[in-house]
Amino acid sequence: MSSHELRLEGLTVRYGHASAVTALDLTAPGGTVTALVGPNGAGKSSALLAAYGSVAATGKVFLDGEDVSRLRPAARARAGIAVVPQGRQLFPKLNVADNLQVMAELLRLPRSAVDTAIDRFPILRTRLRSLVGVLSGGEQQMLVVSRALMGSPRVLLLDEMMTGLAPLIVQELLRTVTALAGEGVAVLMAEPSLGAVRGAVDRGYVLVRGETVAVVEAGGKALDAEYQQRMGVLKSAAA
Amino acid sequence: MKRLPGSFGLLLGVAGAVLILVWVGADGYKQTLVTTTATYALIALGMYVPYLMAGSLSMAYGAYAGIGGYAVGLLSSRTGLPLALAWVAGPVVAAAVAVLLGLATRRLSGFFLAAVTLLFGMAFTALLVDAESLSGGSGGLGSLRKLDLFGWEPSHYQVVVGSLAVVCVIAFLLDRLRMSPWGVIVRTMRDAPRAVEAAGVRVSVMNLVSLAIGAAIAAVGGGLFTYSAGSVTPDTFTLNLVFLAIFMPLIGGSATPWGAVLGAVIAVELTLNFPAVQTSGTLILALGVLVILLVAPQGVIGYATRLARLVGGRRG
Amino acid sequence: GCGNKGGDQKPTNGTATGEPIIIGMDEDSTGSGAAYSVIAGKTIRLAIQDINDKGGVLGRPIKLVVENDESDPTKVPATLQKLASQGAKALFLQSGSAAILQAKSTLTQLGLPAIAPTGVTATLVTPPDNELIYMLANTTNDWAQVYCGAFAAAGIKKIGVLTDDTTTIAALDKALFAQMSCVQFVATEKGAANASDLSAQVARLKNANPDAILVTSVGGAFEVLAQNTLGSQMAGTKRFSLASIGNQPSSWKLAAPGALNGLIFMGSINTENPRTKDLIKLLQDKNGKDYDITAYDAQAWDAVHVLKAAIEKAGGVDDPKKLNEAMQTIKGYPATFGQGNFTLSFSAEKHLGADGACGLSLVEFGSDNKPKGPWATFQPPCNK
Amino acid sequence: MGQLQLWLSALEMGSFFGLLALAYYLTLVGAGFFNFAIGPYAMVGGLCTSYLVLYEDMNVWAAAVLAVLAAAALAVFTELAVVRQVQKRSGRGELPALVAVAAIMFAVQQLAGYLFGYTTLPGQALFTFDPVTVGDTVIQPSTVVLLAFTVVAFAAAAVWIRYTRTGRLLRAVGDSTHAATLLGLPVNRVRLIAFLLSGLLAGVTGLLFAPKAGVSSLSGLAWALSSFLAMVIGGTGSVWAPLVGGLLLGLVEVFVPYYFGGQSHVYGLLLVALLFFAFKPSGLFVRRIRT
Amino acid sequence: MAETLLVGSGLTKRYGGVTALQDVSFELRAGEILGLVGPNGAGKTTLVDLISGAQPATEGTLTLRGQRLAGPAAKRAKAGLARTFQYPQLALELTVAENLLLGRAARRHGTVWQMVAGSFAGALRPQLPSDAQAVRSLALELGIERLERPAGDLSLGEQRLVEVGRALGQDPLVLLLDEPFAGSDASGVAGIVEVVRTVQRRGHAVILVDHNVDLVAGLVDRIMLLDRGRSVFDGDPQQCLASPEMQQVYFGVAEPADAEEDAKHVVS
Ligand SMILES: Nc1ncnc2c1ncn2[C@@H]1O[C@H](COP(=O)(O)OP(=O)(O)OP(=O)(O)O)[C@@H](O)[C@H]1O
Ligand SMILES: Nc1ncnc2c1ncn2[C@@H]1O[C@H](COP(=O)(O)OP(=O)(O)OP(=O)(O)O)[C@@H](O)[C@H]1O
Ligand SMILES: [Mg+2]
Ligand SMILES: [Mg+2]
Repeated sequence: MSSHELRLEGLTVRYGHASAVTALDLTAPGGTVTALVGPNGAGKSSALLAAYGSVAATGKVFLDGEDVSRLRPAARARAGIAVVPQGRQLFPKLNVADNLQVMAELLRLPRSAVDTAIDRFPILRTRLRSLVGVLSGGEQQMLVVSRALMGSPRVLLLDEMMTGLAPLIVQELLRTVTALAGEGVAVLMAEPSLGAVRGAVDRGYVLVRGETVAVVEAGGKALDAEYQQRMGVLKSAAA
Repeated sequence: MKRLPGSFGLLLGVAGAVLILVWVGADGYKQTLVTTTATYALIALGMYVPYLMAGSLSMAYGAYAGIGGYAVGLLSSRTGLPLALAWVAGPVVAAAVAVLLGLATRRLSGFFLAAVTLLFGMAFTALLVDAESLSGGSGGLGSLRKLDLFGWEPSHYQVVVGSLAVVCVIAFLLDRLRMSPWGVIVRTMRDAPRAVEAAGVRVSVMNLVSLAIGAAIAAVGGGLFTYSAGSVTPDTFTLNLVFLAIFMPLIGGSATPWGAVLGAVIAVELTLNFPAVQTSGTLILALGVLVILLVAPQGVIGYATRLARLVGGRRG
Repeated sequence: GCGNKGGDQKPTNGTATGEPIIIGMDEDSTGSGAAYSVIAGKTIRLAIQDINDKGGVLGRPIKLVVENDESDPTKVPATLQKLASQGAKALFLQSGSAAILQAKSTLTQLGLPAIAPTGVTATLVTPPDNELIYMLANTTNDWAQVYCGAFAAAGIKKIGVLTDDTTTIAALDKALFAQMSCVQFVATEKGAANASDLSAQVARLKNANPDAILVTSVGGAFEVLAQNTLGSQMAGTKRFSLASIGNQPSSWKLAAPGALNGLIFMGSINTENPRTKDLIKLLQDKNGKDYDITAYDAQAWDAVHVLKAAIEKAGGVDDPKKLNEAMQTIKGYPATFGQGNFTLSFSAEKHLGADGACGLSLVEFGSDNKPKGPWATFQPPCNK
Repeated sequence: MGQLQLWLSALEMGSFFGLLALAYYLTLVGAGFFNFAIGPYAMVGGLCTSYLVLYEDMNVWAAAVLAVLAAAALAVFTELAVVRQVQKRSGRGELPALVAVAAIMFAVQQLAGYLFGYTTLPGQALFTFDPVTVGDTVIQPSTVVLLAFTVVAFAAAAVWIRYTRTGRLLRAVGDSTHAATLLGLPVNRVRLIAFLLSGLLAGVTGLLFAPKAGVSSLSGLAWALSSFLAMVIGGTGSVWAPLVGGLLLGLVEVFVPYYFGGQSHVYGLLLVALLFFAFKPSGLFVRRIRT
Repeated sequence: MAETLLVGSGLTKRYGGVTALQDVSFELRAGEILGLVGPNGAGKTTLVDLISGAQPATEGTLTLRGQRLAGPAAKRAKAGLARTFQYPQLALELTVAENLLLGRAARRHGTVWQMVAGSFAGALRPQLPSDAQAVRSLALELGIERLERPAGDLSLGEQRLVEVGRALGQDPLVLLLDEPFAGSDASGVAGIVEVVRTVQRRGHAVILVDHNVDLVAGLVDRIMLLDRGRSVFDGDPQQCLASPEMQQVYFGVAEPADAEEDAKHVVS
């Protein structure tokens, strides 16, 4: 069993003049679930997308020690970085099967990969030929997740993966993610509040205004405590 | 400038108008250039609310301008009423026609609307030709009376001054309208119609209102052209003009109605006053549009604002 | 060759000296009227060059200034004003007829006389605002007379009309048909000027069972499409047309093989006319040996010479009013088109030059899709 | 004349509108974009062929290949040098790119007039055989060729879009360019393919249709508008939508003047359009999703 | 007992073969907060759509204060409904302030004559100090900053807050919130909770859809549980949490123990 690793070095993302992420150093070791927490607008999504390559950024991204900063998103995906982007990044006028097929082809996976992905959520199988645009919010989120889990990713970038999913599904997904981490996959989860996923998190970073303010190695509870304390401090400073 | 919204644009607009008037002087050709520009500007301003703010593209502007033109023509040749009334009647009729057409097409949006209104524009021209007893048929209406405002007969130069004033006033008012709560609703309709509907405004009704406003403004332009050219025919306001009106705000900058005005100035300059004798004005304009869109995708005004901000930013 | 290549050179001063007389031309060289405007525009330049080479007008060369309105009526006022601002003392209007109609009131504002060399729309020279504008060719009145004679001679009683939807033709149809009580109109069908298919219109015409078909259009693709469709669907029925098909040789190539065979059009070129012969020779010298002369060429040529005569009568161009009055005193100018004794005259009431119907002749197409010669059955009498 | 002739005309016009509408459809599906320059591409395909044959004495086939390549090159130019650049610079709005394409439409029209002349040129037939006569119905060779091409083009497009990898990518990219870019799909390449194919298709269509009524530099605008109407009638829900829209428009254009008289053809078209869109405001084929 | 505000009875929605909602009835009183929970695809958004008029109901009726509630969404909004969308529907090119203003502006432009008059009024007097004040207080209540930026520049979580603010700006009788807490940080959650309380204080009502059940249960007066389009439980929140239906269709086996304190933490 090999253990993978994602490392970001000096990652900076700018939109025009404003910078969303400033010189972020982060490591997501294989075998653990790393969380990136921070308030809305802290730059979590920007950081994750920069790691995947679909947002322009400076700095370096290492996958298993190898510099992938120059690779395009498609190449990074094939190298083993999978992403659950925030929001409904789907093709609403394509049906469920085609949405998965497009990704399978991007990753050069065989047709059977679509079937395997579908099996993760039985409800999707019943809607295989429905246009994705008519699915409920949660059903769409399931599709985004199963698309990301296609193939065998080495790194999972999960941006608010649990949004809109019912507790039953959340629990199931957390088990899946923990199991994948157990197999050596590096998991990086971005969340604005730890809530339901707290139990699954091993370590994490607190991101505020694009900068890391704390690194916590002692598990989800400790991370949450640190995060809430930081936010409390911030709020009282603002008041 | 904070206290009076839109006053900065007005200031620049009036300054531009004064410069133009100084440049024009007594030259008949330049005066005609200005009235043509004002006509184009008004038609483009007519498109501003429904097209650039609300996002519904109507191609019937030739008809709306035509209604304004025929209002002047008919009032002048068929009645003894004061000619100034035409600028009330034309816009009102044009707005009414726009509402009727809008009602018939109220379930249409975007390019579907464009397709039907395009056909309407063509049918309107045919109607003007056929309804000979009313419209004078294909020869149109000519030999129009001079304006008489309570005994004052404006000279051609005064008409030029007046048309610039009308353009400035309308652009200024539209600019303020854009910023107003009403403008917020209309601009939201373009990207988030569901949100507008959920907030309590019927998008289709609001569209009708904005189409009516646009038609009325275009009719003012048609009336102005007909008055200064002295005649109007079914073919006066062609489809080409509609395309031109679609170009103009983008040339000038679609963020404010003044962009449409500036776009009209540039369009007339490129098609009529460009020194390359004999070449097709349309070609020069089309190439000009491409260059502007590539260099300054937010239009000339957008570009200038960016430059100004850059310079200001360095200083401050 | 094609299009506008070659004809654009500005006329030079030739052998004439002295202060140039500036004449303006509003020529649609790139818009919807370009297909026919440039034919006449080219010959206007030729005629001016010829005059300058022969010593000019009153010893002065003519200088031509040209602007392009692209047949867009909203551009017309500015275009004419621009020509005037360049010093033009008289104008040629060589553009789409909607544009020229729009020009009338601007001419009145400018006070400049103008000739529309190839205009055929009667409304151009009827009030209002007609004091300064002139045309050369026969009007629809004369055409009606000629057609009626032709129909009587061929025993045609019922005709069907196929017409395009331009405003020019709408005006022309109205004027023409009002004078043609000699026949019964059993069907009048209209198609879009840029139509690609006229089979429905032709089917209706066929159902109406006319003795003959009259096609009225501004020419070009519509005319040929009409003739192609009629040729294949109503091959046995006699076909008549206006002048435009004869004036646009480039469109003959559009016709299907033999589709124009037997078509009779209202021609104005008569090779018996010695002046026409001279013009043909000149044109073939300048434009190549197989140049097909058209009425557009002849009318353009005459327009320049009529204006020349007017300038000479007025003794110059400084007073546009005087020039306009001089224009109205031209009488019996022998035309380069029509029959040998056909003349043009103008007066305050007569802004249409043609004297009588013998500026016209009915010409028949042959099986090679080219005009074969005068129609044997009927020719307009020269009732001067 | 038999009714058959009219049906044939409707079919021919419908196929023509349908093919150009398919060209629209390709860029609409692949780039989410109404490319109004489709009409001028078709015009170039027809006019350039005729010009080369008539004035440069070129072989028809060689001329046709050159002309179609020219149309395709124009389409590629539109995407690479104009649409892509303008979209890159103008951020969220799609308006600037649309206006840029309208500018291209006029520029191509004017340049074609300058290069090939302003007169209408006769279309050149690729295959010459005698007209087929069935009863009193005459079928021109150009009609046969156009109809055959329609069948082939639509069948190919349907298979390609539905079942191939690139076809699926095409739909995905046009559906949500944002999601496609985010995932790393080859957005630029797919869009280029869409433009290229639509240029090729338009070029061939223009060339095959030109024999019917000739082609001039101004034909492009008229064709763009008619086929736009066909596209809008069909809707965007299926590859066959453009064909159905085109055929419907063809039927209207032939049978409305036939039954109601040619005098009223503009009013008739407007009336039919108003009625149609009152019942089908988004065309015949729609993919309805909740937004 | 408080006045009955909104009553739905027999609401059913079918899409072709799919039945998204089946014979759902409910009652909402003034000052009441109703939680709407259920597994994914249960029909919660569909119910919100039917109430707000975004979709016509296949069957069933609605009344608001005894008046029949029907017709297009705008008409119902005028009658006092406001909603948010599960996926934010903002005008991305407009500023945050303008997006927040929409709800308030729409209240004054409901009828045709108001629209016509509004256009003249807007041109003559584009900015009202009261509007600016209202937008500022909305932003303050929700903790929204940087009002002059285009909404498209916001992160998704920030956009959701703006969406809630816009709906509140309508000052509705019944506020329908579709998963407002999804993706919100602690201060966003607090802001939204504050919004819900505000509406309640005004004697108006809220329907709250969210998967953060513990948060919902701590906030609402009643919970309705939907499953496959049917209402399977309607009653007290704590009873609901403990009910077998809830265990079965929503939580599965294990209940997340520590999520509960989390919710209490925020609500209190
Ligand atoms: N237009 C439509 N066509 C077909 N099925 C639809 C349509 N709209 C909704 N559905 C289906 O109806 C069901 C209910 O959807 P709804 O959005 O109401 O669920 P929900 O309870 O809001 O779920 P979630 O918690 O995931 O948001 C879903 O299975 C959905 O796929
Ligand atoms: N396209 C964009 N243009 C300009 N600014 C942007 C853009 N996208 C994001 N931003 C800004 O960058 C910052 C970080 O955004 P990001 O989406 O990364 O935040 P986040 O931490 O993921 O927030 P959330 O929890 O709400 O998802 C925010 O201030 C946001 O306003
Ligand atoms: Mg985010
Ligand atoms: Mg939902």
